[in-house]
Amino acid sequence: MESELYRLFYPRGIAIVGASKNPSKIGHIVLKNILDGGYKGRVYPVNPTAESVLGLPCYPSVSSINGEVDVVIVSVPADKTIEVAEDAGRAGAQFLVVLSSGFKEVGNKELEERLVQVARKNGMRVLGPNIFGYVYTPAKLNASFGPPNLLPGNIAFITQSGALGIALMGYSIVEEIGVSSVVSVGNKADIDDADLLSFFLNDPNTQAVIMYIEGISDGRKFLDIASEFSARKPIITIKAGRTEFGAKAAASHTGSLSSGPILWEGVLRQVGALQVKDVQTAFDYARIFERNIKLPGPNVLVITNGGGAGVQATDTLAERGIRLNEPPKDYVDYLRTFLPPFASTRNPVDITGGASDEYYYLALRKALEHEEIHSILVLYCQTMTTNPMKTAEAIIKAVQETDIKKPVVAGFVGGPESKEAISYLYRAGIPAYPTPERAAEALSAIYLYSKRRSVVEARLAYL
Amino acid sequence: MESELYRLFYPRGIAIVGASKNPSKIGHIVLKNILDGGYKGRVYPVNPTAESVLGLPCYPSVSSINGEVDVVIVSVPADKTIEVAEDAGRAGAQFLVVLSSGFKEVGNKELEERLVQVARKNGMRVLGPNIFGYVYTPAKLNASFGPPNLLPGNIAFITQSGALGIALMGYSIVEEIGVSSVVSVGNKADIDDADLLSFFLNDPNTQAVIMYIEGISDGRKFLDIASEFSARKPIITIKAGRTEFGAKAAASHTGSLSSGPILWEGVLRQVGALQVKDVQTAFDYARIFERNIKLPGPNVLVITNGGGAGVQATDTLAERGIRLNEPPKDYVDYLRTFLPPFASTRNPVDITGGASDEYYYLALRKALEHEEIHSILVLYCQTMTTNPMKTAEAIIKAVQETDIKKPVVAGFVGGPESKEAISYLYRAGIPAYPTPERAAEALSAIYLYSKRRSVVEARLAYL
Amino acid sequence: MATTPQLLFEEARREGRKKLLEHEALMLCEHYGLPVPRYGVATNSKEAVEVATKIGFPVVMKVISPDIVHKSDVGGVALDVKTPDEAREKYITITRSVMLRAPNARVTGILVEEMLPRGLEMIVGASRDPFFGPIVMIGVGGIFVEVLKDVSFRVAPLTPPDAYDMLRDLKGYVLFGGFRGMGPLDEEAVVDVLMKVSEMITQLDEVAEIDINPLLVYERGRGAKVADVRFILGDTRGE
Amino acid sequence: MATTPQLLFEEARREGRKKLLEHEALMLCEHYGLPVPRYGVATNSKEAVEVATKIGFPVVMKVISPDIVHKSDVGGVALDVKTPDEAREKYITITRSVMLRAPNARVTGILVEEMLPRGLEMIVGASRDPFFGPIVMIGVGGIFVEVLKDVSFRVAPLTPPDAYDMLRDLKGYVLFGGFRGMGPLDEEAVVDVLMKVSEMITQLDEVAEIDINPLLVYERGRGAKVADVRFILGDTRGE
Ligand SMILES: CC(C)(COP(=O)(O)OP(=O)(O)OC[C@H]1O[C@@H](n2cnc3c(N)ncnc32)[C@H](O)[C@@H]1OP(=O)(O)O)[C@@H](O)C(=O)NCCC(=O)NCCS
Ligand SMILES: CC(C)(COP(=O)(O)OP(=O)(O)OC[C@H]1O[C@@H](n2cnc3c(N)ncnc32)[C@H](O)[C@@H]1OP(=O)(O)O)[C@@H](O)C(=O)NCCC(=O)NCCS
Ligand SMILES: [Ca+2]
Ligand SMILES: [Ca+2]
Repeated sequence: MESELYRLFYPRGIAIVGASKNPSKIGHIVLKNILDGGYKGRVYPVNPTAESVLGLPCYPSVSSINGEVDVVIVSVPADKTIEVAEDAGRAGAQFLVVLSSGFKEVGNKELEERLVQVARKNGMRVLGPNIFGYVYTPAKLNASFGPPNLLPGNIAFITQSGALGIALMGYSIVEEIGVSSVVSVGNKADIDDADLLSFFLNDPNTQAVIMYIEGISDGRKFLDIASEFSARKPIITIKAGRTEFGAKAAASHTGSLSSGPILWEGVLRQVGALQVKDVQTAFDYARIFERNIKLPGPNVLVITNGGGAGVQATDTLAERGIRLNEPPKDYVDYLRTFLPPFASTRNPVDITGGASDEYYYLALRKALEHEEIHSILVLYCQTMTTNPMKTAEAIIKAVQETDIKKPVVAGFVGGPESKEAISYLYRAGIPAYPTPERAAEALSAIYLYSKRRSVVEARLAYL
Repeated sequence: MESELYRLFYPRGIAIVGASKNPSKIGHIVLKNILDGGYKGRVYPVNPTAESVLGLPCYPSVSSINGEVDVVIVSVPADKTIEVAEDAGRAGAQFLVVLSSGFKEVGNKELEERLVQVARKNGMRVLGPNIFGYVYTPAKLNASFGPPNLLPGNIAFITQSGALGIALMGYSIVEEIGVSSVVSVGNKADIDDADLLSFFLNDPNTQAVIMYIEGISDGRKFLDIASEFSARKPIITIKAGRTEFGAKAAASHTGSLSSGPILWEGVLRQVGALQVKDVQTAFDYARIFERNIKLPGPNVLVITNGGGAGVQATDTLAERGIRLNEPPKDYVDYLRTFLPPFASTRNPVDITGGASDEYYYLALRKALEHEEIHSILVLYCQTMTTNPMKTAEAIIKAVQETDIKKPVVAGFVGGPESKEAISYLYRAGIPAYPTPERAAEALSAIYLYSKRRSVVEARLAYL
Repeated sequence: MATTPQLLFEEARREGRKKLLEHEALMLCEHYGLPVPRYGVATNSKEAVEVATKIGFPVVMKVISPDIVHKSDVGGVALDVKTPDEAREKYITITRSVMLRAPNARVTGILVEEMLPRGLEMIVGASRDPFFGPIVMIGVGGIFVEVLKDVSFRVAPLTPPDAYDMLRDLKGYVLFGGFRGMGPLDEEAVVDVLMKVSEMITQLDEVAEIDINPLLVYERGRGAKVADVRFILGDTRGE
Repeated sequence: MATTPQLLFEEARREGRKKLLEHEALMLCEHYGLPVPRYGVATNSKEAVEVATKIGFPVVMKVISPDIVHKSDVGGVALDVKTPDEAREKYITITRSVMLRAPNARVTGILVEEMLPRGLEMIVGASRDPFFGPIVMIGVGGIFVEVLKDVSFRVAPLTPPDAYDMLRDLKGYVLFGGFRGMGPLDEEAVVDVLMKVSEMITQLDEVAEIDINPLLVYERGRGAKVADVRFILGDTRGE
């Protein structure tokens, strides 16, 4: 069954009201992003004062367009948005994406309510106002004034923060996180987080969602829909204002209150979301869930070529409630057939600093095939006698040959070559990180989600 | 007064015993690093089976060298190191840097004790054994088999872990952390952490030290010397085994026990060191201390162009005991002369997403000049209408023009251009980070060090 | 129970009270199946003896008054009352003390309750959040809540998985494994209380806040007891 | 004091004991200026009355024996002894009970101590680490230490800044601001105890371990008291 928001993400035609020849105006930038992004539907600039913009014929109004217009991007000053809404309604549009500021966030509640009223009366939903737009890579649609060239992938990002949200679009490019969607929700006058979660729940292109939340108005709705979502896919949440002080700052910023930080912690646990404190961790977690992994059994194996990296990972896992058991005896016997005598076959398995890539391949492959080993953390410390790319290849080979869906997470510590190897691993579907602790923490996120999901599943069974 | 280790870091001549024509042998790699690094003293390969190595005439023994040899790098198998030590002693060398493995870490305690005995008898100190060497950039000396091309700077890194330590040399290049020195201490049979801290304490080229410690044998000595050190410069410590589980893994790795994790926490506090849990935080902290900053008064001001980034920083600071006060009234009045009306002049100061670089310059400059503002966190979210490099320039301009030594820390969130701006800021002497939370945490490290230092100073006043 | 919740609320409204009286609070808890101490109300010293005897000694006696917040401050509490004679004496003592130190307080009577054995003290509460509606809270009493702020919330109505989960969130949950001579504690009893508090805050619109402090928790199999409970009323219908 | 620390250790060695007796432990603490309860040793019921009267009621009475680990288990403790008659009775009761339930235990006498008022319970200890030498530990007693593992260490000899600092490390330090009817607590008294324990573990080579549990801490200005203390001996010289 089609989601109510289907045509927002798969519009047949888009109108950009306030599209301007002036390249510094938002209406221009958004139009350019839509065109450069490769969107294949119809695009209609709307600006009574212009004949054409960016090579496309310009219309004086939405209703003067001859063709299906599902989404109307609105980039005119706030006071003009009402008339645009009415016009769009007459044209039969389904969605108003209102970029304009100057509504409830500056105290103008009435204007905002009127906008939604007009939209609803005309059978339209409103995204925003006070947003930077949205992106949906499966439709090659970048209807935002953020950066172009987002990496296509499986992570959706819903953000209540404008400036931070736009900046994180760029951050996702640097971090090579593939996104399915970015949605700026702004004042959430109509379409809210829960509506979007409903869409992404059934979106085969989305594996996980990152949310930056300052507050929500319909708590009940969020509770129900977010619980359903977590029972299938992970929600990674940054709650703005996780301390009383941040909460005050957030209230000051949004102009509205939110429930207290500790209640929010409870709510996020109740819906099975993973609450994180910072953007780096949010993206580190997202990377783990990009592939549709099986939730693993409890036995984690750490393979390292350096004892220090192994200890760091052990500590990080222990702090998150994950204890390493001795590896299975037959696995140890196997390792002894090729590892040097002073290598350690405890857990972490230390294949030693001089280890050839072959050792990584053999140790990892056997671990993947072994029933009692459920997830594997592979750590590599770059030395002068080994080549990170070759080590990465050995790891990829083991994973691809066995074709087993156990989680494998890599930590590659070193110089520019290690950095390259991390990208390489990532593109081959293996989440990789530049420090042993970030790799360990990311792996632990799988177990955290596992736990949260089972509580939520049990919860939903009762309802 | 010259440190006992002076000639280790400023040798007039270095001999490399086991220097080999074979490019995959450690003896060759170390010689090459020494030559490529630009070291200006005399370099003597020692290998009875070779005439010359890497263009230098090769000697059959150290004692056959006609010239001052202060440091002897030893890269021969463990059982041969004793005779090398005796020969080096006859030659009047001061330091043996023994790279070889095969000593106490594999159970061969007697060989290790013998090595130190022979060295001491001949008036030599031993670094190692079982190490990757050491680096001292002010002397352009890279006597290690780690990567070449470390960035020169003010941070010294002492590591008990070999593989992780070598990998972190590469990591420091990627993170653009300038190092004064890297020292691999390995088995610490003779020269230990405290000896090195003594040297770095009085080394004008070193501002802060990062230590990776698994265990130490002379706790008392460490306590005294580390306390003295922290009273002047920060020690950033990663204690391997901060949980019982990691401690067990570390013991297994080093082959020796260490005191329990909670005792170690107490010891590190007692000596005024900053204990961190992971390598990223260690290097983030180091970056903060690279410049000789004045320890600031308590009033932190946050300047941001995005409310969300400000909230994240506020939360992160609050969690570390740092509360943001309202900015001083006259400062607020000043801001109001140029900021748009809907900008926030609370703390964080939100100059808004459309903010021109001029706003950053003016706001920061005034904050630097204001007596009641003691440290500043500047946050920038990359938008399509602003240019991170230009924003960075505005920040640098404010800092350079006022020439005031208050801590200024930047958080630049965004794409590749923001990344570039971070490097640019860093090279201009302003620590900068890719997320608001890392920037906030780094700033908080200054205050943490401040607190620890005053306790240690009070402590030392009693002794 | 003798009266329905509605009647209790109406009476409170008539009398201009924003909270239920102590015995009414216990009645309401009983109505919802919460484990309360055996109790009775005495309006004279003879009744005090009868009620106490019926309950079984030792008992605790507390003055019932909407106007007295801190009963101990006005001598309105007697603990560890061990005999019928003591019960009679204490009735008189309490009544006199309260008359003296809180002369304007309306006194309904004296609540006589069984004196509960020691257990782990927990705090269980409920209130209404403007965004999430009815919410339930739990914390380990005393220092954990007061000083460590160790509390955990969920939105009502709770399911049993929610109730177990919110208990496990607590730092103080480690105590449920046993401590200081007490063996493992009765988690199920606590979960049951949470479920019933959830039911109450969900169904009773007139109630703005529920405050059980303390809930005494005993070893596994020995349940828990609501040692003290308050209901704050507010007109929440239609909000 | 009557005997020097050395004499105490020698006697323990002669008797093959690895720990000081209860009154010896108090003596040693007194010697170092630690705040101990008023105490005395009684070897017959008459003495018990005399000592108790001299100390002032109520008192606590505990059997002194190197062979009894858990005194309560063998009826070797009497709390809240309020009168001379009770003191005489309890002396006899304790002696009999111990003879019955621990017939092979060597009994030196009965320790009579003033019964201390309630305060915040802390644990202060010292031991010897193979790498750092003598170390001092502190924690908030009861649940904080047992369950939350909230302890903090420093290496002896301590300076006063160290002592203050290690106290502030504790999660439980928030309690020093006051809680549950108690106002702000006496930090200085705790720091003083830490300094003296540090002195002891530094100077007394024969002592392997010191264990004060609990140290009772009172409100600011009212000090602290060593309610119970053990000294474990070991031959540490030359290590
Ligand atoms: C929406 C906003 C960008 C408009 O600003 P602007 O582009 O400077 O406004 P203009 O008045 O120039 O209008 C834009 C264009 O629309 C045209 N226009 C005006 N009314 C119009 C209408 N009813 N229909 C179509 N076009 C219209 C204008 O003529 C102009 O085009 P031109 O440049 O060719 O003349 C601005 O009001 C705003 O809200 N900015 C903040 C946006 C923001 O930060 N959002 C939150 C991000 S997280
Ligand atoms: C030290 C170590 C690298 C030596 O290994 P190696 O180089 O394979 O050993 P070799 O026997 O080949 O000796 C090296 C060279 O020294 C020469 N040599 C041997 N004895 C010599 C002596 N007494 N004096 C001078 N040269 C000598 C050898 O002839 C050889 O030179 P060649 O290649 O020209 O023939 C090795 O034993 C070792 O310990 N490796 C681990 C190092 C490590 O990991 N350290 C910790 C890092 S954290
Ligand atoms: Ca190592
Ligand atoms: Ca914002």
